[in-house]
This record gives sequence, C-alpha cells and structure tokens, in this order.
Amino acid sequence: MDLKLDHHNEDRLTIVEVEGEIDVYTAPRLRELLIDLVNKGNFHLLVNMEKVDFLDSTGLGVLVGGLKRVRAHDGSLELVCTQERILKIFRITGLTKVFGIYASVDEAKEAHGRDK
Amino acid sequence: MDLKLDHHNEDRLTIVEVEGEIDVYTAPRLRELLIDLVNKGNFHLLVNMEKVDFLDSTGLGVLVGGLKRVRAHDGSLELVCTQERILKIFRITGLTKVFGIYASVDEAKEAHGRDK
Amino acid sequence: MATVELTFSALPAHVRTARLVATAIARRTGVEESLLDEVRLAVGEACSRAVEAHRAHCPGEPIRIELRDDSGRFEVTVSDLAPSDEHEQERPLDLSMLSDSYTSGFGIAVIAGLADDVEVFPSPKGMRIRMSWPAGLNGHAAG
Amino acid sequence: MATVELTFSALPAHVRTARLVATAIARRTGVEESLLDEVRLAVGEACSRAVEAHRAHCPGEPIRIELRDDSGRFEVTVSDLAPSDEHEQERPLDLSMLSDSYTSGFGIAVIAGLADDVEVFPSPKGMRIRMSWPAGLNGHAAG
Ligand SMILES: Nc1ncnc2c1ncn2[C@@H]1O[C@H](COP(=O)(O)OP(=O)(O)O)[C@@H](O)[C@H]1O
Ligand SMILES: Nc1ncnc2c1ncn2[C@@H]1O[C@H](COP(=O)(O)OP(=O)(O)O)[C@@H](O)[C@H]1O
Repeated sequence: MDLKLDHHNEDRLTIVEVEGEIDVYTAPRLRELLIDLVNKGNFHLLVNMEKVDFLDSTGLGVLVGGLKRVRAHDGSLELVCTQERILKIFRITGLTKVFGIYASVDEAKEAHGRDK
Repeated sequence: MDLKLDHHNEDRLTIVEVEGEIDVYTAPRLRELLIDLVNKGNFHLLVNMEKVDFLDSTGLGVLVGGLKRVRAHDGSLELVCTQERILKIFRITGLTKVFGIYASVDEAKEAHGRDK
Repeated sequence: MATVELTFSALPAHVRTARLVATAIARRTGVEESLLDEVRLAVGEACSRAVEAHRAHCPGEPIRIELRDDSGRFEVTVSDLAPSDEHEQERPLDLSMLSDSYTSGFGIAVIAGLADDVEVFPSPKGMRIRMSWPAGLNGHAAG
Repeated sequence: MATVELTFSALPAHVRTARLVATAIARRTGVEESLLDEVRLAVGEACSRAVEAHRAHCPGEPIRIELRDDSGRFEVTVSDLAPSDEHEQERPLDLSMLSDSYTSGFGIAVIAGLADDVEVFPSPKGMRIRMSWPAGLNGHAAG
C-alpha cells in the first residue's frame, strides 16, 4: 500500500488527509507536503490519520519536523487518530504529550474554535 | 493459502476436491491421499482443480504419480480444470496429452458413462 | 551487488518465502501485473528444485537467491550447492519414465516455459538458474 | 545457521521487503496473529535505522537480517556496518532537540516498546539489534 495525500482548508485549519503507509519509503512525500503548506502560509495543520495503515518512526520524525516548523510561526500541528495500533506508537515514544490528538476532525475543529 | 482436500464417491468415480496451493510444501499431503485412495480400491479418480490457486511441478509430479498407480489397476486419473493459469502449466510440460482434462465434473462423468 | 539476496535452509516452507519476496520485488520493479504469476511460479520452481536437490545431497547447506533490478530487467538467480549430475535434459514424454519425484524435469520445463529469458548453468558444484523479465520504467528503486 | 537470511542494499524500498519477509515467517512460525503487527513494525524500524545509518556512512554496503525459528522463539537480528557513535540513548523529550531525522532515537524507542525481548549491540563496526517473540507450538518448519 502506497501513500495517498490530500489537503483542503476549513475555516482557519488546513486538513491533511493521509491514507496508506507512512514509512521510510513514503515519508519524504509527507515531509515535502508539510514544508510546502507552511511555506505557503498555512500554520494550523490538522493531519487526519484515520486511514493510515502503517506508521513508523520515520513518519513520526516527519510529524515532529512539521510541528517544529508551524511552531516557529506560532502555529499548530494536531492529529486525528483513534486507531489503537497507531496511537500505540505515539504512546511508546512519549509523543502523545507533544501532539494534540483528537477523535475526529469535528472534535479538533471545535477545540480550535474554543481556543481562538 | 494452505491446501484443503476432500473426496467423495459418485457412481464409479472418486471425486477429489482440491482447494488452495499445491506446491513443494503441501504436495506431500495430496500424494498421501491419492495413495490411500488407491490402496482402498478406488481406481477411477477425478481431481477437481477449479479451486486451486497455485500449482507447481511438485504438484504435477504427484498427479503423474497418481496416474501411474491407478493405471497399474487399469484405472484412470482425470482432471477438471478451466483456469487458464493452471492449464498453462499442463500445456508447457506436455501433460495435456497425458491427462484427460474436463471443463466440469458433469462433463467428466458423462464421458465416463459413455466409455464404460 | 545484487539488490536483494535471500539465503535459506533446504525446507519446502522457505520456497514460499522466496516466492513472496520475488513477487513483491518484481511488482515494485515495475514488472507487469500479468507477468507476476509467471515470476511467482518460475521462481518457486527454481527454488523447489534446489530444495529437493539439497535434501538429497547436502541438507545442511543453504540455498541462495539473488534479485536484481538494475539493467532495466528484473533478474533472479537461484543457486544451489548440490552436484547436478542428473542431466535434466528434455526427453520425449514416456509415462513409464515419469516418476513423482523431481528428476522428471518438469521443473526446468516449467521455468523454461515461463521466464522471459532463462539460462541454466549446471556444474559439479551446483546448479545456477538465471531468469529475467522486462521491468517497467515506473519501477521505483534502483541499486 | 539462520533459517532465512536477507541481504539488501541501503534503500528504503527494501525495508518493505524485509517487513514482508519477517511477517510471513513469523506467521508460519506460529507467532500469534495479534503480535504480527508488532513484528512488522519493530523489524521495519530496525531496518529503517540501518538504511539511514548506511546512507550516511557507507551507502554501498549491504544490510543483513537473519530470521530464526529454532529455540521455540521467533528471533530476528538486523546488522548494519555503519559505525554507531551516535549514542542513541534515551533522553527526556525536548522538542527543540528533536529533529526530523533518525538521530532522534524514536526508532530504538519503538523497537524497545514493541519487541518481546530486545538486545542492542552497538560497536565501532556497526550495530546489531536482536529482537524476539514467542513462537507458537503450531509453527510448521524447523531448521
Ligand atoms: N514461508 C511462508 N510460510 C507460510 N505462508 C507464507 C510464507 N510466505 C508467505 N506466506 C503466505 O502465503 C501466501 C501465499 O504466498 P504465495 O504462494 O507466494 O503467493 P500466492 O498465494 O499469492 O500465490 C502469502 O499471502 C503469505 O502471507
Ligand atoms: N519491496 C516492496 N516494494 C513495494 N511494495 C512491497 C514491497 N514489499 C512488499 N510490498 C507490498 O506492500 C504491501 C505491504 O507490505 P507491508 O508494509 O510489509 O505490510 P502491510 O501493508 O500489511 O502493513 C504488501 O502487500 C506487499 O505486496
């Protein structure tokens, strides 16, 4: 399974839809997309991981890299994820404390509405 | 996919239903079944290959071995097969000339009815 | 250097691993979907043959399969260490000569019928079978 | 002798081949279905780490993965040839220290969190990571 990427804006959020495997082989494409979005002035990213089958530490590295980039612009990078197998990887690496993780896009949007 | 084997008698024919992969790993089980059937006096075998996903030359060897055994008792070993990928292997090895190959169990039964 | 090399002990189960690897790499290399069946079968045959030969002659020795995707083709080489004195040449079909063991030479016949290009190198130190198929331009990995 | 040994050049695509092989053999060896995900991920991590290390230090050298199923456990050893001077030890999480490259040590953290048993042997000549999982009694192939 390869990686499919898509994105669109909703309110102030840029929603990045990720489908497939984020691994050492495909992660560079996600990295490029995140860098590109930030360069174009999108600083509030919400990455939807619900259709991700496989995530390895290269993928984690790319997400962390994205987070650092948006933070440099006072932005945010948050995740939508309910899959236990994927959540486990964030937990093992302690990254649940670093990323906001929501159960749905709507829940994330709501939280954002409150913040701002 | 592993190998599933089943058999039952219809008229004078013993129909052997084979499902899955006949390869170097599973062929010994098919060989045992054929030997067992012959030892118990079943000399007219019809092997239904319609649910076979994979056949390699070990599988061919087992079928040829079965044919030799039934011939020693004036019997027959015939096949039901319409799958092109499987037929191809019989063709490549010249075995289409050695085995009777039918398009269905009924067709094989009819041909047998005429013979006898 | 071969792109990927797999070494395995002479057990039938490992033939499945070899088939799996060959099919996955062929797909990635851009071999056409319609040819993947042939790759799987031909590589399986070559490995089965090697496993049988090792079990007869040198069960403790490993079998090697190399998979390359340089050169615009997908190339697979299976090498065994069993003395190949069996003269598995083509013979006219004669049922009384056919046995249900490997010496019947079906394996080589199947490989020859399926691979786009085959070379067989028998030697007293073992047999090497090299097969190849055209690889698409949209294969991803070189090296 | 390792039951199966896979050698591959330092390319990300081959990490997928390694994952595929490890998962297939783990399944056959009788590792529980619920653990196969962990096998796939941990083996992938170890191989990704090795690929990154080779690309930085010795892109022409091959990486080796050995898979054994003797001893009642499914054991995987990934060996690279890159000098491991990076001291990938555990550190408290500090975002400013995290980079999006491998030195962040997530890989080792993931492996440690997933494998039933892990040993890491760093050395100036390369790193070796050995992981293992319990294998069921209904595994088919030994040797
Ligand atoms: N060493 C192995 N032992 C048991 N099963 C295996 C092994 N290697 C692969 N498999 C499984 O067997 C299945 C079939 O593999 P294979 O025969 O190569 O292809 P196919 O079934 O598509 O013809 C694969 O889906 C894989 O999960
Ligand atoms: N080297 C490879 N390149 C591309 N695809 C591969 C490669 N090896 C395996 N695949 C394919 O990728 C799919 C996914 O493999 P993998 O990531 O190991 O498991 P999964 O998708 O089940 O997590 C497999 O079904 C296989 O056909």
